[in-house]
Amino acid sequence: MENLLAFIATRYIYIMTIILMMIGLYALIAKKNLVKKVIGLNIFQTAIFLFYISFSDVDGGTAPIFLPDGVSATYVNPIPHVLILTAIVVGLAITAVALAIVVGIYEEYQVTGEDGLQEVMKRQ
Amino acid sequence: MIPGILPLLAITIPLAAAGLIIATGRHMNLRDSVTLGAAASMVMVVLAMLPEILAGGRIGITLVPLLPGGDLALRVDALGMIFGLVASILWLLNSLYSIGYMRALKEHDQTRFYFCFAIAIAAAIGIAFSANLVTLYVFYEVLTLITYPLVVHVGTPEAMQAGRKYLAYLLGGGICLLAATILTYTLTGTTEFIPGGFLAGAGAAALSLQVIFLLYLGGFVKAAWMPFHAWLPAAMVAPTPVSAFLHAVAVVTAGVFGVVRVAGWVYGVDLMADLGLGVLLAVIASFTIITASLFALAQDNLKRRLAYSTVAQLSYILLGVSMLSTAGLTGAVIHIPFHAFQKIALFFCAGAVIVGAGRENISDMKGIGRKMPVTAVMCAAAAAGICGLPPFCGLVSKVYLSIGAVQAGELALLGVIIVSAVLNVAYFFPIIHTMIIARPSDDRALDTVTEAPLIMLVPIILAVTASVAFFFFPAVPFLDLAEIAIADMSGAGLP
Amino acid sequence: MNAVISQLPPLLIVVPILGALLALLLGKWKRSFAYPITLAMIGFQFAVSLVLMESVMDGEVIHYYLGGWPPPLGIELVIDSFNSFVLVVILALALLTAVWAREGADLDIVPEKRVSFFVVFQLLVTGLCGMAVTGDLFNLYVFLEISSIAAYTLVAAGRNPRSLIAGFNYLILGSIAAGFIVLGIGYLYIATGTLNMGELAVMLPAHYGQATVYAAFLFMMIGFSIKVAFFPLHLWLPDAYTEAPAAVTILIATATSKVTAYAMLRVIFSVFTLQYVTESFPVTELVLIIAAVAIIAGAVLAIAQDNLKRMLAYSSISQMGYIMFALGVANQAALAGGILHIMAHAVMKGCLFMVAGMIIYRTGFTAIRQLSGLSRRMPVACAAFALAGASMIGIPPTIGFMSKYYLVLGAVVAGEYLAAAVLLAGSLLAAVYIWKVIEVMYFGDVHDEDLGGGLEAPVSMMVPVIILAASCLLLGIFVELPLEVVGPAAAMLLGGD
Amino acid sequence: MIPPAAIYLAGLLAVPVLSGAARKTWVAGLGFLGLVAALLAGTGQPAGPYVFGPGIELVLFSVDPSRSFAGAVFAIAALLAILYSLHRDLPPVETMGILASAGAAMGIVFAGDFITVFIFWELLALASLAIIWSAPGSGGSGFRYLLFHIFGGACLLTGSAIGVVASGSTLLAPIGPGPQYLLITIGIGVNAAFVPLHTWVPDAYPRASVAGTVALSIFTTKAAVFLLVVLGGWGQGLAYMGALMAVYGAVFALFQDDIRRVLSYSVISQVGYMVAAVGTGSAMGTDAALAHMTCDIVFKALLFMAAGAVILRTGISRMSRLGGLAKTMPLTAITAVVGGLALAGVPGLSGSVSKGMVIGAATEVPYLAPLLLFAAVVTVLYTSRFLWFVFFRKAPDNLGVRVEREAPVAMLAAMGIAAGFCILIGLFPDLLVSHLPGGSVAHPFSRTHLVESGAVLLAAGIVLLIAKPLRSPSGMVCETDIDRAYCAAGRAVAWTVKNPLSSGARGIDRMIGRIVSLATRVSQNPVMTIRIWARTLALPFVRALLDPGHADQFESALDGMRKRYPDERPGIRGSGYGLILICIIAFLYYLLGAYA
Repeated sequence: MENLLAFIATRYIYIMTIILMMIGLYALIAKKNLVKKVIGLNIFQTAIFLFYISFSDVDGGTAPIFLPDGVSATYVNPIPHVLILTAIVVGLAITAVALAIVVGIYEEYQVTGEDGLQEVMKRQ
Repeated sequence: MIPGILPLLAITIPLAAAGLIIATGRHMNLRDSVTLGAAASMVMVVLAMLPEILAGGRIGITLVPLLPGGDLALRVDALGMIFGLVASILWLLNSLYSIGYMRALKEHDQTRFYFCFAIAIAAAIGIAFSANLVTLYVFYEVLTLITYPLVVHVGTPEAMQAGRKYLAYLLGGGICLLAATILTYTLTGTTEFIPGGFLAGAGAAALSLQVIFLLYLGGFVKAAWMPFHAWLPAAMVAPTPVSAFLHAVAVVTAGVFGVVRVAGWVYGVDLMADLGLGVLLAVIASFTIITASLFALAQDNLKRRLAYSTVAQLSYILLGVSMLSTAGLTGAVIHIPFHAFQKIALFFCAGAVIVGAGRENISDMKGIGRKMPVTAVMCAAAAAGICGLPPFCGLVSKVYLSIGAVQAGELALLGVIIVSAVLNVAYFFPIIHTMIIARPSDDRALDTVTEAPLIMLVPIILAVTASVAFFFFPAVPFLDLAEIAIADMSGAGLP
Repeated sequence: MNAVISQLPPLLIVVPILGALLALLLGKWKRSFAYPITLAMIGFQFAVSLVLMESVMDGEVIHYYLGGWPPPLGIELVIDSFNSFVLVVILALALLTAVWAREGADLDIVPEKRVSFFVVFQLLVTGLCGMAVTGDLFNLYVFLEISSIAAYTLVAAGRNPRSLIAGFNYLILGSIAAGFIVLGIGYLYIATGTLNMGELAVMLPAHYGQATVYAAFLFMMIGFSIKVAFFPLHLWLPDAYTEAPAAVTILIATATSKVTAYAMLRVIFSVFTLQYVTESFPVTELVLIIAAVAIIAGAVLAIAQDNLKRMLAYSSISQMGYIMFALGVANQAALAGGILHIMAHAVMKGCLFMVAGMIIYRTGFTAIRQLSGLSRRMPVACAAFALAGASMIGIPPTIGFMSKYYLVLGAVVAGEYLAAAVLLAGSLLAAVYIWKVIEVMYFGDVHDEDLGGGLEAPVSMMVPVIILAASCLLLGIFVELPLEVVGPAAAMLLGGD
Repeated sequence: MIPPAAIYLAGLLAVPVLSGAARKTWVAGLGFLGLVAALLAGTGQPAGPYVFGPGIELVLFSVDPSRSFAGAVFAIAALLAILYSLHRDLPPVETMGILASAGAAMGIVFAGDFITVFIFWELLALASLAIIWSAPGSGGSGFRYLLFHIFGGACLLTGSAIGVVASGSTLLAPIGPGPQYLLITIGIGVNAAFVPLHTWVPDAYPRASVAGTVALSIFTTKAAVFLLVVLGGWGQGLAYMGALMAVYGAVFALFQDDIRRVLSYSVISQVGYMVAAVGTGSAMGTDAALAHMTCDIVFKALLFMAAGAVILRTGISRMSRLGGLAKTMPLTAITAVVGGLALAGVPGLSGSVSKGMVIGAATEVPYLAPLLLFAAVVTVLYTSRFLWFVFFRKAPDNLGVRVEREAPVAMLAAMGIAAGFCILIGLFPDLLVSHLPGGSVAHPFSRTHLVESGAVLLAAGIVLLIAKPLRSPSGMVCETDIDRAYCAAGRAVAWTVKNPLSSGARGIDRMIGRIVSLATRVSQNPVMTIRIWARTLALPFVRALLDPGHADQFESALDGMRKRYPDERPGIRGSGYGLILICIIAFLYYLLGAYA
């Protein structure tokens, strides 16, 4: 039992990220409003970013900034940060496209909700 | 000139003809003369190979490497020669006939018709001359597909239904054939046809070999063995030349040809015997012969009745193969051409009746022999030939099959032969009586009936004449070829 | 190998991106500039890919370190027989699609959007090239997203409002998939501390059996399965293919799906080696079963459709099952068949979608039953459809038959007789749904005469169709040529040499 | 020298192109040529084997005394038949049929091997069919005739196949025991009208044209008998079969009203004598068989000719309606009487000679002779009935048909010649007996024989006096025979094929079609289908449990779904609930895997 507790204690950040991810997923799939879906998408991605950042962390590590010689310190792993910078850009682009599409749908059908959409298409 | 060019030529001629037919589609006469010319020249080419083959030689050529275990390769041997001769000669007759038929009935899309016809013949020749299973399969599928437009030519819903059935059965068969081919390849590392078979060396389990043979049988569903025959009577909606093509020239012939090929060149007679496949084949064939003949009794539509008769007659060939004895195999092999010539004559007659009298049901044909004597008499002759009566070549194969059954020690098969002989007569001679002897229902009935045009009668007469000639001189060339083929597939040691 | 060729890989990506910007700018100034530049760029990429393939044909591999940074820090581009082959295939398809789109795009792209359409089109192609050439997992993810975003945009770009909804669906699921993939990449990084495929392949065996690696594998499998629309994760595909603009459908149905499939195979076999997927974490059996189900289910669903493009979309699901099938069997013959099928399916499905697009372009017909008697009006197009369809069914000697032959051969060699039977049955079902169309086209009687005859599409659309249809046949007859590349590629994936 | 068969078969090819007098002369010429060839055949050299194909050699023409004897007999009979047929223009088919059957019979006679026999056997059947079908209204009986003989032919073929393989040669030889014995016996038996394979005789002969019947009566059965003779080595079973036929035929002949049916049964009966003789197995028996075959061919042909003449002139074929023709057709009557007495075996006519030989040979087999003698008595009875009712009794004026003319010349000539033969052979047996291969002799005028025949005739007379019904034409008529059973069987087969079999096949087809269409419909939108089905199942419960308002709502929703099916519109919803599941599974897997 305490075994499990220890496990959770050590890995809680991962578990948190996963749970956050699941929340995002839930929003993505179960929410009817398209904008909420997009928000869910962003939550989902943020969870992943957090995940990367968290595992790149090193106990007592400082920011990976070049120090004058003589001073030495342990850095956190810089590569994930770099990756996540890229990923954020990607996420941004996706969100942009998604919102654009939502706007398009709204202009077309005057609705942003899924049920409304169904109604409109039934009427067509 | 390298001899290998000849089989290649035999395939390319109809292909080129197909192209020309499309090109000249606008001008009817030009187009049809292209067909005729191609057919004639193809017969020439095939005949040019005959002496070499009769001398016991083989003509081979490899076109392109295609797949592991099977290049696209052609090899002409005695068996292939028989099929090749049948296909090419009957294509000539059939082209003559169909020109008469299609024009008389003013059929639509004639260009498409002749185009598909030419390609189908190329495929048939390819099957006849294929040197390995893969090549056989390739041409087999091509034949299946390219025949479809012919089957559904009429375009009525009924025709489409029949076409779907046709495809369902034949493509399914193709799948089985492919599976069998691949299994054979994985077992032996080759698919090359070797006289006397090559599976025996594979050292595979008997059961697996039997299963593979079942797959082959499924593959050769073109042979219309029961209960997988339904596509053949259904395809009767097609124009008569097509029926003739299906039943005599290429399609079903290709099916039984494949069975003989596999039995003799893949399995080998001894292996067949060891695996008890002969018995299996015999059971299937006997069942088909009897049942199909009974079905034929029930048909009133002439072409349908002929179709069922084809189903039965094809199983004669399977029966001969199943005997695995010299005479039996001889009977099987020569029954391929003999049946083809007689059955094509019968279908031509059916078509002539449709053209001349516009009737398809036997019950409506009372006494039309009075108005179309040639057709009626030729029909009677061909029917008698299929029944194995003198002086027609059907008798020859019947004799060989009986002797073969005895050689194989399967006296039960003699019973099948007896029963089917009676049934043949039972479903053919009523037709003859109706056409020639019976009085028309009323004296006005025959006013609209006229003899079919000459261009249709000529092929009929030629086919019947051929069947008589083969009775008097069976050896030229088919029986001789058959002898070589049997020697090939058996090596020795047949009963 | 000479210096020029070794410098080519980055050009494959950099130059077109610059070209895209150029096209955008010039296009703003004068609309008609965009298309030629796009065409030129894709042509350039195609040429480069040909050179690359020629140079790696003999089994050697080109490595290129971006900015001279070696892994693990730097990003590596790798060209070997496998991805050079994939490059050639997708770029050829992209080029033909671009040619087709010159007029085909007008079908459902409003003129104002024409410039941006072609720019995004080119970015999509470039992203695919990047996916193909990169040797770095995260870089793979980035290029995947580039191409995906382009694809979402294009799908939603059509006149048809429904394309918006389809695009949105595609986006949602695609992003989820991307999320999973990048998550999996993260786990791999946790486990090994590198992102370079080559190094991963070397370092992973030490960590086999770790839950982290399992998780990584699972997440990436799921992610890629969504991306390639592997049954039952295909739900975005039918709508996307059906509602997207014709040209886009062609591109994503041929190039995108194929490159994604390539990436999947690459990750599974080059990162998690064959040994992993068969022994320490056996999934091939599962994949094989799902693939079999996919083949049948996709085909059956395709049979039931009445909308031509939708039918083809479902058929794509079935055909994707063939490629996964190769993954499931995982032996030389099957993988060769699978890779061959990547090409085969690209060629024939491209041809079919092009014809479908041409039909809409000329007649506006989308339902199969409307096509009756069309062969009299569009003989060439229908003939091409018939030929490509025959290849789809697997009629010899078309390319479709060849790939199927190898797949079945592989299955039989592996002793998976049932799976082989399913594959063959699938081709029979393919015959059914293809034949439904051919039957109507050729033997139905002509409706609404007012359309008149002679509806043959313009040359610029006809040429690619004819090329593809012809290659269906020629590639089949001279199948030796692709096999020279495919054979070694399969061997390499299996870690043979 | 030319094989006679060749002459007939080649000659008939010219028949269709000729017509009228030209055809008649041509046919008559063929008859003479055939006779000449047959007479010369004995001197000719047997033709070498003709290799038909691998493993099959045909001996088309082999010569020995019995063959040349039979050949001559058949040639003469053929000539008579042709002569008789000249009385009018027969349809070409019938003429060709007559020539063909003559040729086929000749072929069988001179054939040296089984395959050749089989070929001509089938040809004979075909030719006879042509003859029968040339007469109007003969379709059914001709068809049955053919079925019988094809069956026989097939049996003959298969039987000889067994023999051929067993012996290694196709040459004609006695049949060893085993299945081939049965098969070949059936094969020949059909043509030889073994009981119960005989029904085609009374079925077909009366239906053919008058000229055709004569030809039929000559060739088919007698050729079979000759084949029996040539093969030989049959054993006594055959003898008793012969006796059975003799008695059976004779008795049935007694109960017929149609004159040609009488003669048809008489054919069976007389062939029975020959079969019995062959069955004795002795050289004497063989000779007797050949001799009786000769005589029977002649007088049976003669009787059929007479019957034909009567039918031709009166158009009536029933004894009950005929009578007194002796006045109007004296010559016919005389010849008929000669033939009849010959058939009855009155000493001084051909019948007594050969019948005597048969009975003489029959003494070797127990109980055979008595049976044959009994048959002889019955023979006398039906013969006298026939002659009396047709020619001599006072015509039944109520329905009598008066004819004023004698039979045509051609008929009379044929009948005259035939009658001449009967008398000549009867008076000078050696004309016939000296040519017999076995070299046996006949003593027609020996006391024993005379007593024998006297006893037979006396017995017959007594029976006539006792049995009154025999004296009235329609006294006891029984025209049903085993063939009723055969026809019933045939009809049963036809019915089975037409109804259960075909409809069964159609049913299977329809079922497959339904399954396919259902599958297609379902797969148009599987999810929705399932939902619809589920809701349909739930409907009754909903009605039962929920309040009406909800129930109607539910139902209307269901109808809406049904109407919209299949719903192809893209929706945002529904994209992958399965997805969540998979992710959660993956997550749990990771969690547990890490924890473990």
